[in-house]
Amino acid sequence: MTLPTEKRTLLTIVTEAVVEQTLLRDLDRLGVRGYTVSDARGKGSRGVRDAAWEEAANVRVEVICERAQAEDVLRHLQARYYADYAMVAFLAEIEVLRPEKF
Amino acid sequence: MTLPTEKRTLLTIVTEAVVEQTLLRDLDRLGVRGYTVSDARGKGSRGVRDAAWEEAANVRVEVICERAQAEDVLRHLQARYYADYAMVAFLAEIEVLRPEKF
Amino acid sequence: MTLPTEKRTLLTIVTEAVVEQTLLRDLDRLGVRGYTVSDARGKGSRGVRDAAWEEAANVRVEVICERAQAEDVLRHLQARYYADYAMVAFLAEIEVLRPEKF
Amino acid sequence: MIDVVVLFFLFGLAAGLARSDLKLPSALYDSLSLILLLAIGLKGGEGLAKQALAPLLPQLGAVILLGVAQTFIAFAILRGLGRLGRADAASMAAHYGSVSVATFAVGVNWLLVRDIEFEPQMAVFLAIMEVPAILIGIVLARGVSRDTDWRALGHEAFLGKGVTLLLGGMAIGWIAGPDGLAPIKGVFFDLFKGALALFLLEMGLIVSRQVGELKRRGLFIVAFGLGMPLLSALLGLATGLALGLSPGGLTLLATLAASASYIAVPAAMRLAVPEANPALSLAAVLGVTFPFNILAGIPLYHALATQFTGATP
Amino acid sequence: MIDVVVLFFLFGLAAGLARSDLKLPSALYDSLSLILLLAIGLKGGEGLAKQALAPLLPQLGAVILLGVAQTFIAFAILRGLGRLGRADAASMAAHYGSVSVATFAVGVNWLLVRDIEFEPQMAVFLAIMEVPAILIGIVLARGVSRDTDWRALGHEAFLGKGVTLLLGGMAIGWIAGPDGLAPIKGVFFDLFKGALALFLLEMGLIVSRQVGELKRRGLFIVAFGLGMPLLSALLGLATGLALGLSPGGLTLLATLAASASYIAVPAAMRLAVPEANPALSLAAVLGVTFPFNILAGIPLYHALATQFTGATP
Amino acid sequence: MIDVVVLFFLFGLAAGLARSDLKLPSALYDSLSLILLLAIGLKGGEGLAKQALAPLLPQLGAVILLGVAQTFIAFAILRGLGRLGRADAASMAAHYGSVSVATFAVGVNWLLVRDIEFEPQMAVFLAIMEVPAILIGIVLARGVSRDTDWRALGHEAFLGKGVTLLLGGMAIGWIAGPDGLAPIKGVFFDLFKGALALFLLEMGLIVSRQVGELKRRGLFIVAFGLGMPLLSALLGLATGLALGLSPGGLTLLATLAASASYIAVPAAMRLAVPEANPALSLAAVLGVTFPFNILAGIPLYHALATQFTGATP
Ligand SMILES: Nc1ncnc2c1ncn2[C@@H]1O[C@H](COP(=O)(O)O)[C@@H](O)[C@H]1O
Ligand SMILES: Nc1ncnc2c1ncn2[C@@H]1O[C@H](COP(=O)(O)O)[C@@H](O)[C@H]1O
Ligand SMILES: Nc1ncnc2c1ncn2[C@@H]1O[C@H](COP(=O)(O)O)[C@@H](O)[C@H]1O
Ligand code: NA
Ligand code: NA
Ligand code: NA
Repeated sequence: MTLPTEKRTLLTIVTEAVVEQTLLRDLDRLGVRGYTVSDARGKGSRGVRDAAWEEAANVRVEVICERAQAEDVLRHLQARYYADYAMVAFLAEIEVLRPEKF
Repeated sequence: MTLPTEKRTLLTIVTEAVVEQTLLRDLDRLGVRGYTVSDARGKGSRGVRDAAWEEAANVRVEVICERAQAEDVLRHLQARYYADYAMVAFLAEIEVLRPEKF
Repeated sequence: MTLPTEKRTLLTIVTEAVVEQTLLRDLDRLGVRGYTVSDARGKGSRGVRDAAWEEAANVRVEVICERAQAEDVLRHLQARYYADYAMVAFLAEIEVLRPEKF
Repeated sequence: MIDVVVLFFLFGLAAGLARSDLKLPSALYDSLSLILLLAIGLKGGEGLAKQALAPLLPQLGAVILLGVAQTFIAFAILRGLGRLGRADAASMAAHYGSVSVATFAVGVNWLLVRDIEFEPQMAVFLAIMEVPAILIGIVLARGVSRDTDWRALGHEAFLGKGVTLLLGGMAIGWIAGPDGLAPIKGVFFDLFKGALALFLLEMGLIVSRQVGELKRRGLFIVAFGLGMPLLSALLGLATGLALGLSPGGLTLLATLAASASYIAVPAAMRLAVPEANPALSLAAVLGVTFPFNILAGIPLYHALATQFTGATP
Repeated sequence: MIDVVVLFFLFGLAAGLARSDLKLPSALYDSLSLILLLAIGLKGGEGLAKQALAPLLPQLGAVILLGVAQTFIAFAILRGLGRLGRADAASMAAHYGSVSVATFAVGVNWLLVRDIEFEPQMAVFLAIMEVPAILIGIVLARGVSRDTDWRALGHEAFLGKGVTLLLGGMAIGWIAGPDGLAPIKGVFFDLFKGALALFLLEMGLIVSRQVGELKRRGLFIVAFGLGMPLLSALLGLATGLALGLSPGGLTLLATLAASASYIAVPAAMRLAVPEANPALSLAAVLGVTFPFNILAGIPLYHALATQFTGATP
Repeated sequence: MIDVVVLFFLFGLAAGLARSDLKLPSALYDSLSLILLLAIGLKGGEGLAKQALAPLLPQLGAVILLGVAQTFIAFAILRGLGRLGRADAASMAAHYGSVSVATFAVGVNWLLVRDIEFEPQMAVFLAIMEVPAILIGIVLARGVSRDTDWRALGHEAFLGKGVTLLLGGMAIGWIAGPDGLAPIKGVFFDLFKGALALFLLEMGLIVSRQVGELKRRGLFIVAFGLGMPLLSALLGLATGLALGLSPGGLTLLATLAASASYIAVPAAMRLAVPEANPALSLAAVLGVTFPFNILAGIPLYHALATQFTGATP
């Protein structure tokens, strides 16, 4: 028997550790019901961020939600963060059980 | 020339660090051939888990396998963990080389 | 209004921490414009790698790029690393804003 | 006069309540707890080397019974007066039947600062008393069910980090003796109090996070969190008097009995009794009992100990 | 003779420039900075306990004004001579109007090694001077706009890690006094200089990473990074003379004024003035001003301080 | 009597074999190894400051030759008797031709505890002997091929963490001298033995993980892991006698020769000779040679050293 999964969207954000708290507050305000955060380092258009110290550290934030909400958040990121912060964000289609949770 | 990739399923589990060992043993028992674990923190229906101490830390476990096996594991997680533990799990379609490995 | 997202490919590589620098240099050489790295542990055909010490630690590298470039990188990994290193790599389809960035 | 290490706890508590960004790197916290456990073990082992071990055996039996009795009493109170469900009551009872290394360390520091002697076997008691309450708690929650993975539990209980470090430290201290330990005094003895101060700073931060849960849970948790350690301390004092301990030893046994676990037991209960709410036990243990013990309990237990033994404080 | 802790800085710098793999675990760096901040606070609080606090109030007003003045002057120079944009100039001015704990610690070490006394309130000045420049910098960048989340900023400023640890350490030192602190001397005082040495090793590595940015930015950054601390040190000496500080105290106040923040201010500016380029300020602060202060500035400020007070060095 | 630091190793080993949950935070392990390397370097540099450096040059040549000779001998044995493939033999030979800082530190501690003097240049030998075996190992595996990225290897070899810290510590010790180092004695000298004890606790845990691999590999690995250090120690003693070292210096040179690398060489071989199986070398180095050296080797090498020099032990 196949599982009764439902489609949701996974939004992944990689950005500067220094904005973690601000970003998570924004997510709360946008109605997101959960997120997962881990530490990361990396390289992009704003150069190498090797996490050698706080200033140069990244975080990786994941949010599972409905497509529409993911697009809302992405729109907000674009308006509020893209110009001034090292940031990358992308969407992927995933499947979950318990659709009421996300 | 395009690469001869094959489809597999990526199962991602975010849960309490305290069950890491138990969960990994379960994965072994269910026949999974590999997994990747990293440390995480987050927020969900069971509140903020900010990894400030062991009790409040999450782990993020990834398993690449065939769809059927991923569903087996997910079914097991639902039966054994969903009610009592902070946990989120989701499936994504991915492509790999070396299909015999997963 | 739906967002004007574009398709890209996410290449995820899990491998031994000891090759991190070499691998990142290879990525640069292959023209990749960014990557994200985080620490990981895991298990696979080369046994348990529990990150108890440097020798046994993994890293998890993510690259967002066009499909063709992702395949190039994957081909290079296959030729240069698959035989001798603990390594797993897979592709996923994702969506981004700012396609010019990746 | 309040000990300086306790001031660090209060500072952490205040910083946490004021929502300061302050936090210790988790590797520092883990390193400090490792050093404190080893130091307690080394000190105990060094002392044990000077005396016969056989007379200890009945003492070990007595403190195991003490822990078991506390667990049953706590369970009865939580079911009867507290009207908690079976799982929650069993889990919380296990927390109170077991012991807290941090509380013990503050007690040791309190005695050291005042030059009060105590028996070396107190470190053995600490290691021994961690485990029985866990097993009783599981049986209370489940009965002696087939399902329970006793092997995993035994492993968790006897080979957990805390017990391993205490026993290993004791073995090393016992083998090496005072002369053998001299070269490593710098790290394990001279820095003990400073390490404890930093450790308690983080404890203050951790405790401050329990306040929300405490508010939600109302009075019973507070009453239990204050009453249970007092009751346990009396049981501990009675046991210690029966064993003929010195006033310092009595104080520490009362402190051990009064203390409640917030590391080993929560982890074990999370695995063995997952339906119990971990936030409930931690709010009582960390939000009420731990602060009470280190701020008011230890001096009180010592006062009682000196009174009971007729010693002049 | 160059202090051994400064040799550790030079070693880190050399290793970084040679692209060695060397790096400190970040938990070690964080632990060291936590211990240094607490140690500075404890020492200051211990000293304050011996004197009346009321006469300090006007001194606090004076050093706040000092920080504010530096911020405005730096902003004017950066806008006028440096032709920086409003946001970049405001952000960089805030870095220079604020203070650096690492520089202060090297100054304290310099005086300790030479047995030169200084006033205990220097630790208070350090805590107090961190914040005002941040607020001025934001106003300079934005005006007093509605948008600014002042609550978040106030939180960041007054409850940031550094200020919390300094104030907490001071409170503990003040309450416990010399006798109360004695048991924890091992960790906080005896290890201070060794901890500072390791900390500066990592600072050397961090500074070495600024070289690329420095090369890109040309001469103005270097000139500003050298000139501004000299100007600020003179302002600091003038303020200190007006307050009647000892030569040691003068040296530290000049060092504080000359120092520029590389932890609290960058983080605050990143949030409040995101369009400012953080690499620019860090290149000046870390690539020029910090090395200058610890290598040449502190001895120079002390020489000036002894000359101005007519003391024999 | 067994040294207390070695008891910590045995404790870690026992805990690991019993599958205890015990583990050190990796930041603590990294911090300890950093402090040990710096301490060894500082001590060596302090000593070197008191003597002329020119006479050292031929000694450096001699110990480089010693390392090279060991690598060739090990390779021949592993190919001939052990029937290992070229890559595996070359990689393992490089491990044994190089040195282990942890083993050296235990040797230093052994001598310190017994008040036995040794030459300060031993720290230089440690730094120098790490590298040549790596280069020889690569050439043995590959020939002098075009493919090898010698720049990356040179970087790895000469600017690796271990060598950087040893050389940096030596430079600082040399410049600062005993008086300059006095302020940081607290961290680097007084805590040396305690830090080594904690470090060896983790080493015990790491070694315990080699047991499975050891069982799989059978007798040859065990025989080589015991025989090679004995042979190397004799070569080291011969070299040391030719250089006219004191009994303490002889003991340390024999220990260095007998020791096998488990940090720098595995990392370098993983990159330069990836087809070699790293588990094989680590099982021999960590599972056999390291424990043998610290438990039995060092006292044995010292006994031989005193006999050869005719000194009374
Ligand atoms: N193409 C990419 N693939 C994966 N991660 C990226 C990529 N580009 C940037 N990143 C990550 O996003 C962070 C900020 O990127 P940027 O704003 O381009 O500097 C980097 O530090 C990386 O961690
Ligand atoms: N919507 C979500 N998106 C991403 N991660 C989530 C989400 N909800 C929960 N999580 C993660 O899963 C953990 C457990 O979730 P929960 O069981 O809802 O408390 C949280 O601590 C988060 O790390
Ligand atoms: N099936 C899998 N799913 C997820 N991660 C895997 C899987 N197999 C291997 N890995 C990861 O890739 C690393 C190297 O794998 P291997 O080369 O198979 O030893 C492991 O240590 C794991 O972290
Ligand atoms: Na108890
Ligand atoms: Na300043
Ligand atoms: Na060797």
